[in-house]
Amino acid sequence: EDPIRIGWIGSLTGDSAVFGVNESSMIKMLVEETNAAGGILGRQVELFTYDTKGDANEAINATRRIIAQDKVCAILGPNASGQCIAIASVLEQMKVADISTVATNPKVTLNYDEATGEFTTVKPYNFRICFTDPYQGAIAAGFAFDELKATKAAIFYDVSDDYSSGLTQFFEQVFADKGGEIVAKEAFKSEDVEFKAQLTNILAANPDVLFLPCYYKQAALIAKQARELGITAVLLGGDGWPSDQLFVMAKEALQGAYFVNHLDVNDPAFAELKTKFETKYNIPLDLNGFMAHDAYLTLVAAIEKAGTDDSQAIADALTEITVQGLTGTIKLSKDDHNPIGKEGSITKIAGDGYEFVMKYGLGQ
Amino acid sequence: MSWYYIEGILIQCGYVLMVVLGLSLLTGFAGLFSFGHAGFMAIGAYMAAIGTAKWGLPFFPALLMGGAAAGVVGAGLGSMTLNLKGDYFCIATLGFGEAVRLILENWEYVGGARGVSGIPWETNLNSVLIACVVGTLALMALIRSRHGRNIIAIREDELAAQMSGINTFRYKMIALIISAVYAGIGGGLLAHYMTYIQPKMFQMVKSTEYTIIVIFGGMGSVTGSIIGTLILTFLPEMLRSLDNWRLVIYGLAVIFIMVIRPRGLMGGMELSDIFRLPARRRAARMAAERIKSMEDAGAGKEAQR
Amino acid sequence: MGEALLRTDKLSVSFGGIHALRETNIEINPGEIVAIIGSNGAGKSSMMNAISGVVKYSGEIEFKGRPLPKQAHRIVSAGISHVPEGRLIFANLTTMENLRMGAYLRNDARAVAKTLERVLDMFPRLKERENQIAGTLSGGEQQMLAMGRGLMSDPELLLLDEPSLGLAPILVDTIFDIIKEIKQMGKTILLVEQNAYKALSVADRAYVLTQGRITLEGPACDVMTNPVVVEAYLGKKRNRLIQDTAE
Amino acid sequence: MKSGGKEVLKLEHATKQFGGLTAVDDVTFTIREGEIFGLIGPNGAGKTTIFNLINGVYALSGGKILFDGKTIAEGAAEGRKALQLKPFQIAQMGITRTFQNIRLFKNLSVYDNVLIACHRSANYSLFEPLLRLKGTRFSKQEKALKHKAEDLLDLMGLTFYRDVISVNLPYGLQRKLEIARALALDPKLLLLDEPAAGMNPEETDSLMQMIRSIRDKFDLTVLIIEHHMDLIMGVCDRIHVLNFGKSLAEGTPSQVQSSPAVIEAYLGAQDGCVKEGER
Amino acid sequence: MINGLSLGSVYALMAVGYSLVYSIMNFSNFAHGGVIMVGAYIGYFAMTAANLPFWLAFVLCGVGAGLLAVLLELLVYTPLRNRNAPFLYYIISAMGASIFLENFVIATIGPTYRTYPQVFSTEPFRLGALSLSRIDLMIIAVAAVGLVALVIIIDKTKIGLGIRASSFSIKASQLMGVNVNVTIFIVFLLGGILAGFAGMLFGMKYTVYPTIGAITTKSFVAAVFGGLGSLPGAIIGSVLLGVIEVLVSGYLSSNFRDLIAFVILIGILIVKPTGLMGKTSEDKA
Ligand SMILES: Nc1ncnc2c1ncn2[C@@H]1O[C@H](COP(=O)(O)OP(=O)(O)OP(=O)(O)O)[C@@H](O)[C@H]1O
Ligand SMILES: Nc1ncnc2c1ncn2[C@@H]1O[C@H](COP(=O)(O)OP(=O)(O)OP(=O)(O)O)[C@@H](O)[C@H]1O
Ligand SMILES: [Mg+2]
Ligand SMILES: [Mg+2]
Repeated sequence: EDPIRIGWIGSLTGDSAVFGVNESSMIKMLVEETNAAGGILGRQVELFTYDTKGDANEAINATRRIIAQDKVCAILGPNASGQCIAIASVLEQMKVADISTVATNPKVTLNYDEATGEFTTVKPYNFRICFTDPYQGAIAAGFAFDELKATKAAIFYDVSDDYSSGLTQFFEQVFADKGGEIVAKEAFKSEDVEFKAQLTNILAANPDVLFLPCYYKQAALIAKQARELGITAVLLGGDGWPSDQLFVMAKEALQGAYFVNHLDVNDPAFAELKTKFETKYNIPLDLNGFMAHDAYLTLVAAIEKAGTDDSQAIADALTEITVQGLTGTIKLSKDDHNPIGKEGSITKIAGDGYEFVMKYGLGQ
Repeated sequence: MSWYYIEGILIQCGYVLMVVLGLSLLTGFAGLFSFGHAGFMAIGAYMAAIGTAKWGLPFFPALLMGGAAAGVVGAGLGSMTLNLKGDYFCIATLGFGEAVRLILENWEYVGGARGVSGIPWETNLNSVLIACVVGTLALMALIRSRHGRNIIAIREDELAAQMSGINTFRYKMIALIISAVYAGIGGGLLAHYMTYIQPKMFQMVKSTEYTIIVIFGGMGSVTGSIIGTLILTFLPEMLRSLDNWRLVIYGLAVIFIMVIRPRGLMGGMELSDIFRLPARRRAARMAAERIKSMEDAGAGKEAQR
Repeated sequence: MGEALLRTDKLSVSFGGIHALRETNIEINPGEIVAIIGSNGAGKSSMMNAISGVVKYSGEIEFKGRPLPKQAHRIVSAGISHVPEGRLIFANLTTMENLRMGAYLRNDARAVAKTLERVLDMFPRLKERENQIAGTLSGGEQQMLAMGRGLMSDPELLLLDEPSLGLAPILVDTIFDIIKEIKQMGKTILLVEQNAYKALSVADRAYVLTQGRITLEGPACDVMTNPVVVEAYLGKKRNRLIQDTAE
Repeated sequence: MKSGGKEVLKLEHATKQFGGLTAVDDVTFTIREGEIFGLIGPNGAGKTTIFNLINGVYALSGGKILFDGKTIAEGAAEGRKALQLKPFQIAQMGITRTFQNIRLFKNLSVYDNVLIACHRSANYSLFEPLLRLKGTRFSKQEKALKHKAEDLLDLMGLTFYRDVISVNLPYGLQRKLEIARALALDPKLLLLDEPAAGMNPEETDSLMQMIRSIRDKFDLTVLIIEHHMDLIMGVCDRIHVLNFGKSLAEGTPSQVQSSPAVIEAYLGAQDGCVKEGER
Repeated sequence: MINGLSLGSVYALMAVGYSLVYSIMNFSNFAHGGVIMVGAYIGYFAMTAANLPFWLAFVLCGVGAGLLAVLLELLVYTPLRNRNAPFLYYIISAMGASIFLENFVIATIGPTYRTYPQVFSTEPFRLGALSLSRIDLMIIAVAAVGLVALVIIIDKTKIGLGIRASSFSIKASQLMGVNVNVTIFIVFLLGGILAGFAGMLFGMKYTVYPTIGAITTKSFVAAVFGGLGSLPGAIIGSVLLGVIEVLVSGYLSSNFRDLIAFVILIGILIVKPTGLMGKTSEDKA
């Protein structure tokens, strides 16, 4: 019998290759496991992975190919919102669902009317298992104000990155609504490595927390330089942070920092998967790997629920299922194709590892 | 290969070609290097996208508006920088491209780094085909006129061109503006193909990719630009199943072609020349013989002795 | 005659399909001035370029009885210096640096200083323009610089390609005086000149190059009076002049 | 010689300094319509610099240059700002030149070199070429340009080489091509910088004929720099001699030739050929 | 200000290599970023996998990167030179080479960020009121020593004269007895060694990853800004660029830093069109 064909696309080259490699390796490992365990619906799984170079047009090409030529029944990835939004029209045309791992822009799953500035309908074939920028920004701001009792926050963000800008916007909003004050807002660009000038301004503003909505490379470099300058504010980050590299690069400087995570680091499954992955591929397992893991679980569940590899049936099944993933219980909403009620895990960096602090959802 | 997939690549070729044609005029014919064409593309893309998505304009006027906006900005850039020479002009354009991106990233009206979404999906094979045919014919027409020849003269020897009464600044400006318009239209096509744009799509690497195509295809050849676009767009797709090795091979291929054909694929020739070639070669050979026999009268006489 | 300093055997040069030089055999004896004349494109410069190793050639070149190395830099160290057509001075360097480039392969600082002094004596204008960027020198000044630079390597054989090009009449005479002076210093010279008359009048022997082939050779005075040469290279006016003086 | 014509070019106290060096020092001369005017002087006397001043390649440091009665360059002086037309403007007014170190459009064919330079003979706009129909202004003018270029090639004897890439031409023909290109602009004044360099006496002779014939045919005025005395003395109506940037003498060939100052600075002991010939 | 100096020194170390190659080959060697990146990796693996002491790794880095640069020259540029290709084609080949290097590293070593072991104590070095981290001091010192050494080589030695001569005309320098291949070899070696040092110091100060090359765009800008082909120009341009960037993001706006820095650069170029130290001479016709 024919195998069930599934696809993954994402960056294997270019600036964000580090994230894509994590995802694709994880999915490869999982597919191997599935096949060893007898496959899905009794059929083997065949995986196709394509590089997008982090480029939206490449993502479209890869999607066209993976659907039209390789005939996959669903797609996982890509690992950035820009690419996810761009492939929406192809998905719609070919009626194939995509479950994105870490694309946090609300526009990934919802149509947006630029003229009125309002979200309109849900995109029928775009799904995601991560939370969105507004949600995460709000969690970070709420945690900072309510739990850390911070009243003065500084933001240092990557102006050239959509993820970073998104978090910034909503953090700023929520923090101010709660009655806090943004005392400094500074920007850098993705390729920067030197941040002291902006940090000097932040130092002068003397914030309680310094919010760093960026990826771990910059977070580590910024933390180091901030501490060198004598900034004592609590550092706060988003889900771009989780990576072992963070420790290697700036363990000392990051002691006592918090970040919003998708998963509870105390979960034993977490440690098990991590060891397995790292021994197999000899690369550190980042958050992307975990998200890919859960996206894969979700897809498998949907195929099983649909009982077929028909792409439309799978797309329909995606909102019907509830999956217990590493990053929490995943139930995709029919209205916006986002995971429902997913809570952030606030994680603290202490000593040599992560320390689970609390679950923090927007209800609080 | 499935047609649906190929169609996608062809559409990509289409909008890339618009930008490359423009760049070909500037780099291949006027001899000016630009690392900032992604900036013009961005301007065209955003203008057109705002036109359709925000202001509800039809696709075609929005596209032209994008081209026009890029042209206007090109004129502004040119008036400041066209007096700079070679690499200095080149970094001015490089800075320009990055500056455009930075402005877009900071501009909330167009979504900052998060970009503009909800752009209608208007770009298809037909629309890019029309754009490319019109673009190519117009460019060829321009080049085969006194204006085009003046532009070529600048590339060959700017001082000698001035001495021939060519207002080199004006013609460099014309080349830059037209080039920017092409890039702007290419950007508009891109926006309506992606249905989503963000500043990240217009990084400097894009500009260098297009420059690579122009030179790979051969300076001063429109045909070369077309063939270069096709090859260099299709190549990475052909290699797609190699995952992260494909760009390694892409890099090698670029070097390889440059080394074995150091004037690019079509350097200075058009496809039509290839058909004319035998006749031309003959004429050139005859001329070479004549040059030789331009010979001192002595030759014949000595033979007689 | 004794052992030739330089001898070519079937020396040919071609560019793509064009044969610039076809199986030419020439001989240069120590201490003499040999002129090569021929019209535009006859292959004169190609011959010089072959000898100095900047174009590829087929055939043999023997220098001091041994095969001449093929790399340009080894040819220079063997004792051949080429003052090329079109001067090819280093426009980005100063006059003095250009001259120092001429002595690139020489390590004896004192001897170099001596040569430099002599060159500056020959061309006082160069001394005045010592620190000017060579690209901005006038045409004639550049020509002097090229000659001076060629002499800086203290060569045994000096190849001069159209040394009088673009020089004022007074300087043309000077240049030819200098050429004679160089000969007096015991150097050997291979000279290419459009100004065939002048060239022949300082040369000991001459070759006529026609379409890449040697069509005539012999002592300079014989070549000069050869009617074919007179007609082709010396111009009608000169022709008359020579006949007048001959009568 | 058409003497007494109206003044075409006039240098008034023209001066050019490079840093500390005064390359052209207070030079004044006038060229009249139809003249062939020679500019000679030792190497480095400032001849090419004067060409570059006339052309607007260099800005004048002092003095004034008039063409057809109009000031084209004027150095700054008290109470007056420097005036300097751009090289292309000067070329469009009717002064064209050839270069001491040939500057052709190297990689283009002989025909294209000339065709480019013909551009002033057409005035269709940027958009007209888009409609390539018969009978439009564009196609008519373009046809005229082609004829003009072909005629010029014909005149200079270059028709046979029209498709040859210009760098591949022999030196002598490159010179001719430069002249053809300069003529394509229908100049009133043609500047020739050492046109006979690298030519043998035979070729120099025919160049001389050619200069005369194009002067007559195109109603030109010619300013010529040359070190070949045969050519200068044979073709010029008047000659101006420079030395170290300063004017040394001016007059007819025979006047100049017999001027002791010129002999001493420039010509040297003349007619070396006779002396040599006697050897 | 002092931050600007340290950022500027990083740019400078990279820019000097650009400028050096430019000065002889007259083209912007866009593969330079790739060589810097490989240098950074060599240093990293020397210190981690091979456990070599810092100085040894440093030397190895220079040598390795130098050899890589020479290899590029032999495999990519020499064939082009033999075919008399115009300079544009060198640029494109260089871009091809940089794409190749970057992706080769991603494909083999992987895209992961890597961090050098700590060698210098984080204790800043104090000189009066001035406090400077040791790594910054090291960078500034290497940049300064490298530059002075290069300027001496280029301006004062015979090889340097040969290099400058070859940069103008390969044919003419051959006629002077210069072995042009050796000269070019030396230039690439020197440029590569500096690139290796730059890569390693960069990696130690920040981190190592395959797309380090992207930051070398800045050093290219700095090199042009300083006057291409002029080594002191490259240094001054780099330091100035670093200082401008730091001052702009410190006092004006970090959001528009690059834009403002760019406007300043263009302003300076308009006033001085050949860069700060570039030669201005009137074009002679
Ligand atoms: N690099 C080259 N490529 C192609 N052809 C060449 C090249 N150099 C010379 N030729 C051709 O070789 C022939 C001989 O040229 P060469 O320069 O040796 O002549 P010449 O006798 O020195 O002439 P001139 O008096 O003009 O200097 C000519 O037909 C010329 O066109
Ligand atoms: N751009 C410049 N910068 C500095 N000095 C220059 C420049 N151009 C010319 N000169 C100097 O000005 C003087 C005059 O040069 P010019 O080229 O006018 O001489 P010329 O009369 O044409 O000589 P030739 O007959 O040798 O060509 C020379 O000494 C030259 O070195
Ligand atoms: Mg010659
Ligand atoms: Mg001159």
